[in-house]
Amino acid sequence: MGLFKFSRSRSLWMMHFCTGCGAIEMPPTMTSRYDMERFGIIPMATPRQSDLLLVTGYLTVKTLKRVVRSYEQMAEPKYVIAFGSCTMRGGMYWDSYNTVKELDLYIPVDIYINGCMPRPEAIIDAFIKLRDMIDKGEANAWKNYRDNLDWYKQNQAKVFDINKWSAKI
Amino acid sequence: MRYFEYFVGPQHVGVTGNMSYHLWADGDEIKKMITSVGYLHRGFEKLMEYREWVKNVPMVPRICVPEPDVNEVLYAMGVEELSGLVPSERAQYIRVLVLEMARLSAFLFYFAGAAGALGLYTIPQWTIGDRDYILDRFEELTGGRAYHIYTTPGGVRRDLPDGFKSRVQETMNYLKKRLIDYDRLMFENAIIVKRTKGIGIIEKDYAMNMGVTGPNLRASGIKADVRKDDHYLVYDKLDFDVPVVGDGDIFSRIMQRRLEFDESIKIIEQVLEMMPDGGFIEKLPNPIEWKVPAGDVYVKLESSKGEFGYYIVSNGEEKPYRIHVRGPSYTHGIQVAQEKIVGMRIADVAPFLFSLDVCPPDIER
Amino acid sequence: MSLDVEESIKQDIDLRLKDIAKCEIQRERRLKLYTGKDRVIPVLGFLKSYGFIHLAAISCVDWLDDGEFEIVYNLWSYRDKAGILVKTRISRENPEIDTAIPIYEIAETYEREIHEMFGVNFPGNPNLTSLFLEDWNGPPPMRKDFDTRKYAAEKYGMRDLTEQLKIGMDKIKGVRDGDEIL
Amino acid sequence: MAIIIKILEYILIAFGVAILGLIYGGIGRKITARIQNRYGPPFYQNILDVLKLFGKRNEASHGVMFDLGPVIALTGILTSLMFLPLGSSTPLISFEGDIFVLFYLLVVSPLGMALGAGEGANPNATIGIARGLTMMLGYELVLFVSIIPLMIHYDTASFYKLVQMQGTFPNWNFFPFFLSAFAGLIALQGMMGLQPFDVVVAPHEIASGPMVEYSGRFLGLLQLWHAIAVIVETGIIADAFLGNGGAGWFILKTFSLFMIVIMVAAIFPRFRIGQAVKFYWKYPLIIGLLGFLVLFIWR
Repeated sequence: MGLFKFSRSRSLWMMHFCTGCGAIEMPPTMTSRYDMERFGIIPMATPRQSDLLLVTGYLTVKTLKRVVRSYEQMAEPKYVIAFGSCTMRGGMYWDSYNTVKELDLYIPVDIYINGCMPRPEAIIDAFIKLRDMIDKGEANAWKNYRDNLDWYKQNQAKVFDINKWSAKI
Repeated sequence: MRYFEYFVGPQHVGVTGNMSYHLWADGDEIKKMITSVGYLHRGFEKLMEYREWVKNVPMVPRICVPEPDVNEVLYAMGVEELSGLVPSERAQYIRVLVLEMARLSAFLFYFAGAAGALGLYTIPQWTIGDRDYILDRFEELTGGRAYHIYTTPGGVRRDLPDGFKSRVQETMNYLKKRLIDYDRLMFENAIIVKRTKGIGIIEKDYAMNMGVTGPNLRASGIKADVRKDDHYLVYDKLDFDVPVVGDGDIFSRIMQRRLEFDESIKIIEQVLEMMPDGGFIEKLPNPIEWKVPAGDVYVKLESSKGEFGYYIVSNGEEKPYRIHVRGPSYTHGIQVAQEKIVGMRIADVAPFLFSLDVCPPDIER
Repeated sequence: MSLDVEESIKQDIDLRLKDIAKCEIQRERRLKLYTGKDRVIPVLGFLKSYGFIHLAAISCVDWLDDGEFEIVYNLWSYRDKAGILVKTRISRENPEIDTAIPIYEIAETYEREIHEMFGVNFPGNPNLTSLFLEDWNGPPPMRKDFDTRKYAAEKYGMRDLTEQLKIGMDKIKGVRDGDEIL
Repeated sequence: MAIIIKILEYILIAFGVAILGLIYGGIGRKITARIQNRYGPPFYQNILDVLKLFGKRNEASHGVMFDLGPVIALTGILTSLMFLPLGSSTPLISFEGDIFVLFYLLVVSPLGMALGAGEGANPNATIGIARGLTMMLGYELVLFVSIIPLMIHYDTASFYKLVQMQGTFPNWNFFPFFLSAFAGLIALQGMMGLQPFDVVVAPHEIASGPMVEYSGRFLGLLQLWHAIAVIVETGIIADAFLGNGGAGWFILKTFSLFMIVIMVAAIFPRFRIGQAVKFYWKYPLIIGLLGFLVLFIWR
């Protein structure tokens, strides 16, 4: 089992989903200057194959529906890293009519990176932290989602019609 | 006849950001497409009405993520025109420097996207890695990598650091050296030529009528550049060409950017040489009580994607009355892509969209 | 700077559209034209044939106090290198104006956006579906009487974090007073 | 008794080949990374990936065939491994005409994948399958054309005999049959599904194609299939053209071929599917057919 855990923390496939402006710092993180493939992190094209969801910035309601759906399609164990101030408390868009303010009301979040927008060093730091957390068995947000599904669904229902937009687990 | 339904995005590698396309295909041929945008709609125009004139300065760069400086400069230009401020010449030169550096970084991003869409994964690694050297210069100048919040109404926030010019020149020399490699690998690559020539043609008249602007319009064969036609800042004093490729297909759109890349380096070198001494910011009124005189103004400039415009209306209060942002992708990202993609193969969808340089945040704001 | 081109455009416009439009020069390469709601389409038709082929944008301004919407067509001529803002006002009660699609095909998307954001109706536009918003249940959001702060607070209500903040503040205070070792 | 030892031996070989294939993949990623000016993952990264996939808690299933697809794919490639002489060692099964069987078996894996992914009913997967099967029409023909001269020359259709008769270094088939070898090498590029022939997965177009719906253990099986396929595919070319030799030589030869393929892949974009098949039916096929001339000249 230890081997599985070891491999789990060293082979994180992230979902290729640029949800907001934080996505602009993802290419530098992926490519030759910062090269996150060193840590076994590579972008994957579909949610089914990926372990890691990066919510790169504010989520509009329209995107949130897709994010929730993509998140539910990922195979467990799965991890979420949220980027930027706007996922924590709305950030710059705290009074916008179309963005959600606190992301962890709708999907569980393992790590928040602050800043607008986080630098590649901060992103890599988050990856290393997530690796340590998985090694120690602390990255359990996905269990949280499973256990408190009703609470999450209730929050999602406040923002959009879950019967229409979200898959049932 | 029932067609094969197929979605591209928002969670897909083949979209240029957070947007989606709903495709109907007959075999391998696209019959119909509907663009769906709005995944990034934050209501900027509404939010700006709620904030004081100065507080909007950090707000605007978020509108176009790959090239944020155009928004700052445009907003500053608009407010200056309304309130009658004229920035010093040095500030104007610095703005041109910042704009052209932003253009270079946006073009490097574009090359990465276009090459990635065609399956050449070495070019993204190189260009985005090299783009970081430009970002380093930005960081030195402004303190930020992605969002700089450097240009404010009245000038720029601070002067150039010591030795900055020579370091920019070094970066330019490095990029010129790298361009040889890019040319060999990408722009002269036989398979890229084969894949992109004659595909996704946007005709001259059609492009003009549909409001396509910038490099896409020039790639279709019309010599129109806001820098020349509606010259702003100090572009009329600089010597540069406006290349026109003219075939209107994917390849010519990629080549158009490649040629403009050279021109931008030329502009930067001139700016470094010609930059006069002087102040970099004008004296501004108390920012909290600053009331910009009533009136309306449309300012525009040439971004790497086309004509970026701000229509600013003031009613003489502390806050803007209305700001309308005209993003360059608005035209070619929705209607043009929708109409021109019909008849294309599924494999060409991503190269076509990447070649148009559709940037969703400036469509949706 | 000379305004020869602008003057000549103004003269031509004044000559042709004497009764239905008022033209003025704003500055170098910028003109403005005011016209009535019903005259917009002929005016745009004339301007396009005159050379203003590029429709850069259609903006809408909500003049709440006047009870009117101002629709601004933003045109540019590649030949004369000049831009013109065509402005017209429509009432806020029954906002409706003919579509500009027959003249400028690209107007479709702009009108779609204005329809969604301001609730202005464009008879003749076949595609007035929602563009940016999805399942939107509030009033058109860009109208001046729509309060985004109130709406956001109601819909996305943020959690009250005063307790946590207090704990954090106490910690900081403790550090400052020297109770805790840094 | 002998048969049990043989089976045990085969299981060991299959396991070793899988690990070797995963390490090749890891080194391949590292080489690509170096071409792209970066550091790259550790060479054992692919092993970690597979382990992680097998450690996943749940995975989506779309029916029995969907689950069986990866199993069929893996079985197909494991069976073809039985027919492949690893260097000079005797393969598990060898008889006159086993080359044809081997080539048939190579088709089983993509077909299994097609059956499985087809039940997923994801449009991306469907397009990917269609592309994969079309692509096979291209490279299989070229591969066959490049091998047939050897069969005529040695007058045998047994892969093992063909390799044995060829001898060591200066007597490699590569030297007389260099045209065929070249055609075979181009076919290898397509068989491995790498640029410019990676139309099947093409992330920008169809989001990794047939694999789009697979997750967890099924994806792990597919990764294993891929790893073994790397050895089998490079092994066919190495055996046919690069002489026989011990296991060490076999590894060296297959690895060199793999390196060439990886390096070519790093500097080429992707063909459109039509262009790829047309390309195969043009230049490599002509080169392969020219390879027949050697028979008349040399004999």
